[in-house]
Amino acid sequence: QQVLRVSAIPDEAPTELQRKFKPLGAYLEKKLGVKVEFIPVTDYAASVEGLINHKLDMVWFGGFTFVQANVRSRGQIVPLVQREEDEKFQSVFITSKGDINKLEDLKGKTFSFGSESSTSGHLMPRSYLLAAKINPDTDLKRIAFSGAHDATVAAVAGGKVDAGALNISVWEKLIAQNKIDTKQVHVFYTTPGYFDYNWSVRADMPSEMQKKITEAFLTLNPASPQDKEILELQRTKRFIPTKTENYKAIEAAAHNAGLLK
Amino acid sequence: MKHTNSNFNEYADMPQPPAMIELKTALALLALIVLTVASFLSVNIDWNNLFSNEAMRSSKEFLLGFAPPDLSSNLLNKVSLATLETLAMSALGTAIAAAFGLALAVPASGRFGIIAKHGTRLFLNFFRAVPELVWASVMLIAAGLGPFAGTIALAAHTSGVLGRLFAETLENLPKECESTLRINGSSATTAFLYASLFQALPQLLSYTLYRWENNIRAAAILGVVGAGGLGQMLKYHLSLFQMPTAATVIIAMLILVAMVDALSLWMRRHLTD
Amino acid sequence: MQNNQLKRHPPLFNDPAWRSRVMTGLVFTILLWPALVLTEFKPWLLLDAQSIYATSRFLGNFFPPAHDPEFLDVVISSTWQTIAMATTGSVLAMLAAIPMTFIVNEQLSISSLGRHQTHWLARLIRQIVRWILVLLRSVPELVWALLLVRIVGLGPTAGVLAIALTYSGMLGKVYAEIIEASEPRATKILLENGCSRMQAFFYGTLPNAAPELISYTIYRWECAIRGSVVMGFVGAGGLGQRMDESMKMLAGGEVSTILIVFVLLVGVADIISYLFRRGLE
Amino acid sequence: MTAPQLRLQNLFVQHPDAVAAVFEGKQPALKNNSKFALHDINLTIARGEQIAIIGPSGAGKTTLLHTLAFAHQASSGVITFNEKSPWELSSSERHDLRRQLFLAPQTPPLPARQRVVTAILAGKLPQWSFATALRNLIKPVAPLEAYQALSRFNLQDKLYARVDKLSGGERQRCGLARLLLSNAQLLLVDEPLSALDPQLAAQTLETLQQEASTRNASLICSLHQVDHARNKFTRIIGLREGKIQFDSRQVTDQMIADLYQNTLPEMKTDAYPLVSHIDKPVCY
Amino acid sequence: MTAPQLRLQNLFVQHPDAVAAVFEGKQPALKNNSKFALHDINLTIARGEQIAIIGPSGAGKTTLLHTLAFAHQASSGVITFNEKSPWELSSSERHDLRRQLFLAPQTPPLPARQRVVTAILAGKLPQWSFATALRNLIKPVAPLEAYQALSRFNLQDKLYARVDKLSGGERQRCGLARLLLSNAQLLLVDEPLSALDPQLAAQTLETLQQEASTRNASLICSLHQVDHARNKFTRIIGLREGKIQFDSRQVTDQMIADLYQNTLPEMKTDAYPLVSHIDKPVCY
Ligand SMILES: Nc1ncnc2c1ncn2[C@@H]1O[C@H](COP(=O)(O)OP(=O)(O)OP(=O)(O)O)[C@@H](O)[C@H]1O
Ligand SMILES: Nc1ncnc2c1ncn2[C@@H]1O[C@H](COP(=O)(O)OP(=O)(O)OP(=O)(O)O)[C@@H](O)[C@H]1O
Ligand SMILES: [Mg+2]
Ligand SMILES: [Mg+2]
Repeated sequence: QQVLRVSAIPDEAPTELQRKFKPLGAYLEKKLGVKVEFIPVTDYAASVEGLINHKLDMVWFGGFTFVQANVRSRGQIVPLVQREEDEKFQSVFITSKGDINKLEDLKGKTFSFGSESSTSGHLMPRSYLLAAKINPDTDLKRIAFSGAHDATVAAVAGGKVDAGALNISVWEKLIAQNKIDTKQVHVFYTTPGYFDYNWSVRADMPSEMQKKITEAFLTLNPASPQDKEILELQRTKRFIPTKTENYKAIEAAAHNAGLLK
Repeated sequence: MKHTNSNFNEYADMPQPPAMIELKTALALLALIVLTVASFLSVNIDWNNLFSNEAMRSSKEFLLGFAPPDLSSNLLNKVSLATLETLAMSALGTAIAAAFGLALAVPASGRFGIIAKHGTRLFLNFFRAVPELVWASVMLIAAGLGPFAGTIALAAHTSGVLGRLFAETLENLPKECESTLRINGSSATTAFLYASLFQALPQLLSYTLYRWENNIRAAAILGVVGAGGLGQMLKYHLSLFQMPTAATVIIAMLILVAMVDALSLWMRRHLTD
Repeated sequence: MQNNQLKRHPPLFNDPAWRSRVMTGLVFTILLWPALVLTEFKPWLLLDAQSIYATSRFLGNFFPPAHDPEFLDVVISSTWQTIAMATTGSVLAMLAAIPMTFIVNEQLSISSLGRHQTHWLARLIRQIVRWILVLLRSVPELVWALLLVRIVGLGPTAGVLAIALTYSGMLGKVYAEIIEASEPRATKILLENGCSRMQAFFYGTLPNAAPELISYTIYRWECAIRGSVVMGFVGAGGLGQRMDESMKMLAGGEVSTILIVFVLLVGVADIISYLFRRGLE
Repeated sequence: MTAPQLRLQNLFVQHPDAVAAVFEGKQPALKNNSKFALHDINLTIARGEQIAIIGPSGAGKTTLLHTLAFAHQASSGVITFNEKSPWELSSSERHDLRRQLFLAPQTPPLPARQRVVTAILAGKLPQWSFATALRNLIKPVAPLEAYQALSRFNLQDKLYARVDKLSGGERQRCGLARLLLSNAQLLLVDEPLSALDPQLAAQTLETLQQEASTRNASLICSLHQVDHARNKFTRIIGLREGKIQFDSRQVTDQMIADLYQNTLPEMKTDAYPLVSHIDKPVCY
Repeated sequence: MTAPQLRLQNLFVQHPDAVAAVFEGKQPALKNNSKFALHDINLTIARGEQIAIIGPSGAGKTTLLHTLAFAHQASSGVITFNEKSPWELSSSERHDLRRQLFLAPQTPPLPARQRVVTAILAGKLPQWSFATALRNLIKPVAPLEAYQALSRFNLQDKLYARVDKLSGGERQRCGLARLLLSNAQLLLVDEPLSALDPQLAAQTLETLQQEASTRNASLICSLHQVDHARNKFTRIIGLREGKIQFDSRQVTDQMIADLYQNTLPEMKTDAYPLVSHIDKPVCY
């Protein structure tokens, strides 16, 4: 039997990712008629390499990881679908310090990004910092990479760093789950929107299969209770088709920030 | 066998051989073999894939991606600063650990009685069992981001490691030299200094130096959680697929380890001779 | 009186070694100074009220250890994964390290017997193997893991091989050093009476060095268990990966459960080490 | 000088692992079926006495000297040193007592790589404070004394040599030179002459005896050189299979012959075929 | 048997670190200012000869035996063994040559924890394949031979004892028993009798000589027991300060006296004040 090997960038804890994927995997298995296997990774780069080198067939990429994969494979990666929200995704800057109220106040402070390869946790925050004339490499006292969005929150809340930046959807999830004391940690800047996450496959995947996968995602209906559970776990209302051109802006931002050479 | 048997009769007073291996040791050995076999079965290494043409091609491609290393002066400056930071972190961490380790190894080798021995061992085991990364996370909270937290984390874990390695070295030493001094009335500490420490010194030194090399790599991992140095650079550039830059960082690491290696050889030859 | 003695025996108070000894001490102190500066070594920071508060709050999280059955289930299966991978990796590393140890080692060299320098070819081969060992162990496990992911794909194989490669470099070097630091005379006399390298090793060196070799090998195995963090990068799972996750979440209770498992495994390693060394007695 | 310096009563000594070595009685022809290395030893030694211990190899000479140095606890019996019973004292008091004696073992165990000067000055450790002991490791604090001690054994030019670069006899003398630096009142010397040439052996023994009488210390010396024992020592103890055969100031040739007689009872020179001629066992 | 088994011509031997030990000539009273441990040695030894080497401590006896065993390369001069020059051969050919000789060192270096039977059977290693050597570690393959070898030194009941539990003399005999199991044609024995009592010493020497003549091997034995050397050996080599003083079949008392004379030239018993009486150096 054919196997579809699926993975996701580890922007959240891998156990969390696995939990989120379980019903989706079962759904895809039923729809596509192949076995679906989730292979967890803790390193962003490993998921990129895995897809390029035929060790994975479909990956949940961030905007930046998609661009990296596409560049590294010389355009051999195809984005199929993305969530509604991913068209206008945002990052938040948070702090626990009273004296930080705008980006300029970050000068001379310690700051934590998420993972180096994260769009919403590193690339876009960096690019908006640069836009505010703050060079993270020279103007901040020290920068660190927490590795994941929820880790950034924990680091800021734990006082390890003065401020941090993360993905808005994780932030909202944590708020909803009451895991954050908003008196202690607060948002002081929210970025404008940009394209982010998508589900990508390699271009050499039979177009029939690509079509079937896209179809499966697009037919997820929030009205049906079963589909609703899947969509809720993915933190969205519905999936929409996407294309490579959507990510040109990200690519440009990455070049601009010196993260892509 | 015939000859042997008849000869055995002739030499009836030849002692009977004792059991070559004790039952307990044999059982431990058996358990070890079972564990090894079970592990290999459970991991099930994919040898075919490892030596396939496809594997050769893709690893070649990956390695070629590193060439040529990025030698821009801007990067070299950054790398040399990070190298110094890693070197300082690992050297200081190791030096502190060696001092603590030695101080703890003496009681842990049973020189101050059985209670002191097991007490210190428990303490050492705890320090050793907690990985550097966890120490670093605690220290990052206590001391804030930066190499200081990394240094303390390295020192804490390495003290546990060296303490135990030192203790076992001291236990495994031939006892005569030290016991002669003790019989003649030297105090435990001076006898230790004049005999056992002397005999153990090359071994202690090489464990320390060797642990230092290890700590260079450990310092690299700590960089990932925010303790700075080469590790943070390596992770950063590898994540961004800036292979030529990563190559420069790796080369810096290689040079660092090779230097420590040469230094270790030199020190063992000259300090202990 | 003393002056007279001094005149009669001029070299007496000129201990030929003490100058170099003092110099070595000085050089060390001088070298440590910049290290203190570079690492921003300020231990008093640890005692500052705010950091003590932050630390104790963080450590307070550790109690009680997480013990819901679901998590314990995960921990148990991760523990076995970790043990299996560590054992496999260490055994492979040992198999690769042993032959290299014999090449690198100088105590077992036949060509240097009775001579004050070694044959150039022997030196060359030895140096080459030494460099291979340096290369193997100085490339971080992370890089090996990433390289191997490309070759064998995500999964335990990449992690195990990464450990095997790095650790073979370490074991090869440390084995060689342990053998060189052990009492050489028993081995020398066997070689001088015409035994082969291997025979001399088993009859002269091994009885002296065995306890140390066993201690170190088992210690390495234990390091492999802690080092399973690397496995996480290639999706092989295991305790290290769990620890990494819990750490990132600052889930103190989970961390302390995993730490307890680590401490137990370390204790087991110590007992095994002790049993084997006592078996030699 | 009325109370004896050292007194042993009904002493039985056993090596910790000797029981195992006897294979729990399976061994039929064991010379000495008992597990005791020393049997029922009774001895009284006055301060300043010079005593030679002689006896065949394996008789228990080394064990006796170690017992006298409280380096080995007896299984039963009493040992008194300067009217104190070391094994009834606390271990630190016993250790203080050890400062008053000096044991020079059979093959001097000197750590390889150590230099002669350090090895010899280690004889002064019991007299030194910890700070001095440390300082001496950095720079010898009393090289002159070490030099003089070495001179008395004609080894002065090896002052800064490494002990593992010495010849067998030089090494042995190095171990003895340590004795001269101690200030012990009881000198226990195990086969001091074994690696020395006849001339040097005589001179070395002379030096030891002179040193002992100068500081009014007792000298107990195990020896294989029966001539030296008979010519230089007034009191000789003959040990055989762990028992005192004689303890006398008048040793006759017959006593010596009895002491060593029949050491190789089974050795008839052609009772065993030569190893190279016998049938090899088939198993290899 | 016409060609000599062993021939040394104009041999000079130096210890690698001996130069440093001489204080670079600053030492005024150095006995022997040269850095050579052996000077201009010329020797011819026929197969089957039995030779004793005597001389004061530090004369170079051990060095000479090691040189004869190619365990030490000479600085200059020629050594020929069975008409081959070992140092002109490749190292593996030289190593093959080593199987034909056996060197028993002064203090037998036996690894602690090893059993006597294993230590002795190690004498057969050059004859064994690697597999046999390994098998022997698990279970002794020729315990009988070991037992017989031990019996000849009356040590048979220690067959399975651990070597670090032996007395000094037992240990020495254990080292010699290994020799009986080798099949070497040149036996080099360094002070075999040093830790043995007189009776055992005579018997041990007897055994060694008998073994050598049975297998028609040469026996070269360094000794401090001048009587044994003169009574049991036809050829005696006197070594002093690295030079051959005599190499003779007729050794007179005068030659012996000259050989050992004045070993302690500076030792006039009161030339140096006793250590405890002199002014202490100010530094402590
Ligand atoms: N550590 C030990 N464990 C067990 N038995 C021992 C130990 N040391 C010595 N023996 C045994 O005790 C007996 C006496 O040994 P000891 O060393 O006192 O003899 P010795 O008279 O000094 O002989 P030598 O002249 O050979 O030195 C011997 O049979 C010896 O094998
Ligand atoms: N490894 C070494 N390095 C430097 N010098 C050495 C070494 N071994 C021996 N010597 C020196 O060489 C000289 C000859 O030593 P050797 O061991 O041959 O003497 P020996 O005749 O065997 O004496 P002994 O009777 O004391 O055993 C001595 O002065 C000794 O100090
Ligand atoms: Mg003895
Ligand atoms: Mg010698």
